[in-house]
Amino acid sequence: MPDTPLLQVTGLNGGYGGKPVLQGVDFHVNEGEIVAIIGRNGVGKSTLMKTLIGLLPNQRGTVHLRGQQIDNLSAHRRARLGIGYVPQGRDVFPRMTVLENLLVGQSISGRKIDGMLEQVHGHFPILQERASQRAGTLSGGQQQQLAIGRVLMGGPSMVLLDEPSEGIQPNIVQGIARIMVDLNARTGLGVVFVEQNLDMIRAMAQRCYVMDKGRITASLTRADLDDQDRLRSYLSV
Amino acid sequence: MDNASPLRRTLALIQGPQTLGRGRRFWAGFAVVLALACAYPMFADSYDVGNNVYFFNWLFMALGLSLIWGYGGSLSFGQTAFFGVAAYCYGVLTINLGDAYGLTLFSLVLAVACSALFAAVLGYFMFYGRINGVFLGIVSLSVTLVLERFMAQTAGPEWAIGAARLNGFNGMGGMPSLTIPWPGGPIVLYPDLPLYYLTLALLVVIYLGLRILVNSRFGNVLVAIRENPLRAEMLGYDIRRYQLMAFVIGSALAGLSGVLYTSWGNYITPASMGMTAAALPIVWVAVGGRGDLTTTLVGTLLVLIVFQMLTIHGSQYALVVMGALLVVTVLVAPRGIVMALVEGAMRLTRRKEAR
Amino acid sequence: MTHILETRQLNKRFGGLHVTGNVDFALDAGEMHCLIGPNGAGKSTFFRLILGEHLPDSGQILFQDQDITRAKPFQRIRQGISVKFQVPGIFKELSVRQNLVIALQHHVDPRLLAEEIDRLLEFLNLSHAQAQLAGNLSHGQKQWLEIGMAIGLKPRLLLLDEPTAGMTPDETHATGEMLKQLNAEGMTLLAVEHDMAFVRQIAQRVTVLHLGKVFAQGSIDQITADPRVAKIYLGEVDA
Amino acid sequence: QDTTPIKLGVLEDQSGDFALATIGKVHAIQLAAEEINAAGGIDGRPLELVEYDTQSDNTRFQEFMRRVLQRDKVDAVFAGFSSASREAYRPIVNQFDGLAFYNNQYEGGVCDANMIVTGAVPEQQFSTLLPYMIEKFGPNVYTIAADYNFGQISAEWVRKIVEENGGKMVGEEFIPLGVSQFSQTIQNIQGAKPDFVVTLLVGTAQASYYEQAGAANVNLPMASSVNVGQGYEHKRFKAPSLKDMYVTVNYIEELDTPASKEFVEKFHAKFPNEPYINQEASNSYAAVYLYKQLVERAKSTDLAEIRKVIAAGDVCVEGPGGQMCIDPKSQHVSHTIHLAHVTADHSIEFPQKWDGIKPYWLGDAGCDLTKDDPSAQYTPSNPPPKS
Amino acid sequence: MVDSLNLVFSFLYQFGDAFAFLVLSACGLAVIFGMMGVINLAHGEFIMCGAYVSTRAAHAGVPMPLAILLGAACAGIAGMIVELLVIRRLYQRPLDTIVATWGISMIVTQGMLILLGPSMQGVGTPFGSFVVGGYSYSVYRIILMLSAVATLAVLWLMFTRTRFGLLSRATIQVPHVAEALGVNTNLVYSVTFGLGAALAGLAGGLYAPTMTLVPTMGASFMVEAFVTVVVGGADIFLGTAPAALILAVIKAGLTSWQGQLAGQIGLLIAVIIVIRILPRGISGKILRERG
Ligand SMILES: Nc1ncnc2c1ncn2[C@@H]1O[C@H](COP(=O)(O)OP(=O)(O)OP(=O)(O)O)[C@@H](O)[C@H]1O
Ligand SMILES: Nc1ncnc2c1ncn2[C@@H]1O[C@H](COP(=O)(O)OP(=O)(O)OP(=O)(O)O)[C@@H](O)[C@H]1O
Ligand SMILES: [Mg+2]
Ligand SMILES: [Mg+2]
Repeated sequence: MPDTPLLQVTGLNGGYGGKPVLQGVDFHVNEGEIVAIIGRNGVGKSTLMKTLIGLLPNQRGTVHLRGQQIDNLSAHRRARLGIGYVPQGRDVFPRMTVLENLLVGQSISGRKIDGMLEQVHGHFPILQERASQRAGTLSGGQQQQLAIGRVLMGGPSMVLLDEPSEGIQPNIVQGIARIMVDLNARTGLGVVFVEQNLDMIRAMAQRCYVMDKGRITASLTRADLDDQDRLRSYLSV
Repeated sequence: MDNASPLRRTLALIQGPQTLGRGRRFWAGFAVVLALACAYPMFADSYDVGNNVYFFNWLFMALGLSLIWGYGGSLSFGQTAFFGVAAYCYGVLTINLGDAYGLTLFSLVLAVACSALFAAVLGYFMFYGRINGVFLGIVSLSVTLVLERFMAQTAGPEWAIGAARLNGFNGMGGMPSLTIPWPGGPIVLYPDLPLYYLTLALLVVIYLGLRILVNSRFGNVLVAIRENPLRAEMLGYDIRRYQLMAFVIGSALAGLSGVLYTSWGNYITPASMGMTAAALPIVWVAVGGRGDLTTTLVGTLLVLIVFQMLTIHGSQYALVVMGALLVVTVLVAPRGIVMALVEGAMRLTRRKEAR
Repeated sequence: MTHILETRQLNKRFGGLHVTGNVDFALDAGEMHCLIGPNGAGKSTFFRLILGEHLPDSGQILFQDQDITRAKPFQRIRQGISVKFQVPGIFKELSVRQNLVIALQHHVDPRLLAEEIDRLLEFLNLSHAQAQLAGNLSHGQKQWLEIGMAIGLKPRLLLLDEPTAGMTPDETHATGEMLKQLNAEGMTLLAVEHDMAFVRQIAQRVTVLHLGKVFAQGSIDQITADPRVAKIYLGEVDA
Repeated sequence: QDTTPIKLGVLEDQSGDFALATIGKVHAIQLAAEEINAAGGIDGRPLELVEYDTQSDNTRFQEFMRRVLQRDKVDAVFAGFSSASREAYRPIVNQFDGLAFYNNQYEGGVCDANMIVTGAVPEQQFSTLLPYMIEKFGPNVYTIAADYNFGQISAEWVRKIVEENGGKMVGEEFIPLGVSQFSQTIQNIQGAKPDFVVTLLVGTAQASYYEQAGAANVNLPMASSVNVGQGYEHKRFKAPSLKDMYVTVNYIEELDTPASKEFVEKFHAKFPNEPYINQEASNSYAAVYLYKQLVERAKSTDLAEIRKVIAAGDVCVEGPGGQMCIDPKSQHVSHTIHLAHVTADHSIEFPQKWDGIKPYWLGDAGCDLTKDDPSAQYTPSNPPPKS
Repeated sequence: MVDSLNLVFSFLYQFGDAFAFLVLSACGLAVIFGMMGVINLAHGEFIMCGAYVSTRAAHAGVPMPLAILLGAACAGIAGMIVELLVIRRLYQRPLDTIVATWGISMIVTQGMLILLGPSMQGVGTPFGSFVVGGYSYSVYRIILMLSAVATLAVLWLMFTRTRFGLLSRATIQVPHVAEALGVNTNLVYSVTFGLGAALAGLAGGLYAPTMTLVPTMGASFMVEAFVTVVVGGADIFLGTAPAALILAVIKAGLTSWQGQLAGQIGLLIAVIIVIRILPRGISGKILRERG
């Protein structure tokens, strides 16, 4: 169904209280696509993610998921529609165990999905090994793995990842990229991710948007992505 | 800037990032308010003057709590313990020493020092024992409740220090008011003009002094500890020492309130350290806006005045209205009532200017 | 004094987990050293031990030949260690400028403080945001601010836990250059990083930590060429 | 003729812990004032009440005592329930040389020319109650008392009078204010095997003792100077938890005399929601009439003139519970003391009464306000200095 | 021999009595504080609400156990309303909840006095008494002890074995992430606060037959409740029960040895000492050891 994209964002404005950050963001993600968003520090990437999931109100513009307008829904309702969100800076539930953190992730679908826990453990063995450690005491990279695993637990149909590679060791970064690509291929999982790590972008993204000063300023194709210098130029000052 | 003397530099700290109110307009306003306060007794009867002194008495404790809680981030639920300790010390000292030769003033200093010492001991126990957050609040509350319960049962004649009977729950009375020795006969500071000016002067001095303190390096570290104690320590600050110092200063101010209150009414009871009494300073400071000295000062005064007016005119309904006011204030004025009022006023003037 | 920092048989456990095991580690004065290793290898814990946030179960830590194993954190900072944490530790409710004031007031002459901070803000690219509350910065900006506070202390030894996380490649590169400059001015650097490009850019020596133990040590080329390191850590890229 | 109103300040707790026992006092004062005004006032001057709710808070007493004396310039003040609140305002009354009526049963001992106390004191209540109890139930006495001045001093009186009457203390326990759980106390009492228990409990929390002792089936006779008469526990707790409670009161609502019945009728007609008319309400009511007489005879509201009248020694009124006369030495009041017995179904019978019981102790001990004014509070173990 | 058995029984009874009082007064507060970080100074008023409602119901002929549950339910509903109107807006500012709940407590206490008068007639303690070794004891006190244990057990099951417990803990720790993971955080807050209030109401209902019913009655629970919660620490299950155990031993011991004042002061001093030794309360200690 190429005519109803998975996610359609038009003219989105948003920010914090009186301070506008997003100034009319337009982009879309097609069904079964992995799309990256890149941009320098402070241009509003995280703000965009938070507005998409509904943690920040949008002041103008619309967000449609498979043709359904969702920008008027609360965050948990959007999540129930199958959107998973991994925040920047991990935000695991620090005083709950690793296993409990994963179980909370099931709420996205509101039910337990058989075999999902085993799958997640398969992706991230450390989460099984440390199942009863309190999440707040995990190392930074372990927390990041937990945050990704947690969102997968709910079997989302699309995920928003905010800098998923941050703090993760190189081979696991590759692993995460593989997992996402694999899920995308098997289940049609849609992925929107913000990233600075060029290796990861190249390993995962099918398309890429460049963001600057609260707007989408360029849209790159897969071919553009393979052009290292071109990509770099979008991220430099 | 370079050749500014240390004194000038210290004075410049009277305004800074840690306090609201900067620039000419603020200080002009301050001068006007101060002038009004000085002129006030000319237009008011002696009841109002004395009643205002009574309000002023509490402000020191509120300012102290603002320092400890608002700036330092440690919620002490037991400021009344220091209030009580200083108050009883003052009572015991003056009943035994009498009011001649300025001994009441000496007793004031000694009583405040006692509360500071007590705060230093308790504070050392708490801060160096790494007690923080609500636990700090509850330990300090427990201490004040222990003092209350203990003092409440000292009714018997065996509970006397020198000539001073502690006198249990009924409270200790009969201590002299503050008295200034004067060539033409000592001035007894009854709740009237001289006491009004003395308290006002103390208030101004302490308010300005605290402003300097919180904008100084000490104050910077204090707010840093409030925001992120670990980070503050990792910048090389001995955070426990700073917390302790703020606690001692704030508690000494609570002690000052205690002495002034006792001298004002010639009376102190254990109830002044009870649960209700202990919660009140927190309410004043939170409602006024704990993060700033000026809002604390004005807010506390406002709450005291409004609550008294409500009690006078509201009979049985006073408490209901007070409760409702507290709830509404917290809901509509997250940064304290004074901040809300100031912002509201600014918005109004701006709108007028726009027209 | 050749070693500015030295740990001897440093041990730390959490419950049953041996997080650092008999770590012998020495850092030469004036070098730029990177600490790498898998997630959970114990890198951040090692930092916390050096800083005194955790006390070791056994072993010794020497800084400039002085035993600081039991010293309080603030005392270690005063002796010339400084840190940028993995998770930004800033004063959220204070302005960006105020954050730096607190970091610098300790050792900068009050008369020069304002200038010094202006320079630092410029350097961190945060001049435009100096009046903003630090909590409202973007993630990357917070990292910058934190680095600014750490170097503002003018330490002899600077510990950096993932300084470039969340930065664009260009910014990462700029950070590397900045660190090199600081190093040239005499600061010893110990950084934890997962970004190999950055490690390659700055590190004179690299130590790999694995399961709480020193797993390998050497130049970046030696490390990347080590198949064991590739297996546990690097994967196929960059190997 | 002077028709400016005579102003009476009324500082009573209409909210907070003590409201239960004190709202009735305010109403009683209102009732008396209304009657007096309807009958033409005091020498043609109407009474005007200036009321403040002191919220069971000592500091409010200080604030408002200053207010009524300085701002409202009242001629007399009726103020206070707890002894602490009285002690809180007394320095201020002294400072402004005002006149305050304390219309409350209390631990006794206030020797202060600015105060008139219309409540009963321990010697009046215990010298009557305890001999009766010892004779009727036996000599072994256990006291539980609130752990503060009232309880401790009252317990001291109990000890003294029990020993004077050949009884024996088998136990004494003090309960901090606000305590509401009594399992251990109940066990201690059972262990000591007294013939009766003297309960000097204060505040609503402590009253829970009765329910809990009842539930544990302690089943001992009880004696008190304060419970029932103030907090009408027999009305609030389910029978038979106060069974065989004996209290000496100078008034309670059940008193079966014509004066009492008339008072109850008037009171309930005006305040139909009043749950109970306690001893303190009656004292407050009578106090207004005492004041009326004092002013009429002094022909002035001036304190010095009024005290001259008091010094004459014959100021008496007929209160709802009987005759009350002011003792010039202590400015306390003599009472008719009624022994109230709570039966198994919580009805009250009055097995005995004593007329004209005087507040003798202060005067005997050396307080003489006609001579000098120490403005102090004394106790048997801390008596006035012998001059 | 028999004598010493009697002694043991009497101490156990006193201990159980203190334990029940501590647990029941603290549970509601512990849920609200431990789970939500809200210091609820209106806790006593929810207790009073439970006591009043259950007493009214009992007067109207509702059987006692039902009346008590009704009291708990009403307090719970009142709690949810308070949460909706006030507390919900203050989660980001937990210290302001001190002021707000203090205000609510003033409104409720005085409002009750105005509406229902200064006191309410009690219903009397049911079940009579029994005798062991010359001392007679109230049967109802045993019921209270059993209720305390049952309450702890139910709560434990609820928070560890149900999804609600999981989601509420997640919500309280990082609300925005929980929300983004599909948790209806508003509902969770509301139910959690309601549960805390209902537990307070339950305590009120259970103690109503044994106490004076006045608008300020909640105050006599407050100190014990706070002390227990704080000694227990942030995790209510790991903390509250052991805290209540320790404090009950201290309180019962000191009270029987030196009287009520010693019991009261001892309790407070125990708090100071325990917190000094375990700065994060008992559960903080347990959690740290577990790693
Ligand atoms: N809570 C907040 N309140 C106010 N302003 C904020 C807040 N969080 C972020 N901002 C501001 O909004 C702008 C965009 O921030 P955002 O976090 O979206 O950036 P970003 O593109 O994700 O950057 P980074 O790569 O550093 O994570 C920044 O200028 C930042 O200062
Ligand atoms: N308080 C604690 N209790 C139990 N385990 C802990 C605690 N703190 C850390 N750990 C464990 O110790 C190990 C080392 O953690 P550390 O944070 O030092 O790793 P790291 O090398 O910095 O990893 P990363 O690259 O992911 O940041 C991890 O397995 C972590 O789960
Ligand atoms: Mg971001
Ligand atoms: Mg780490």
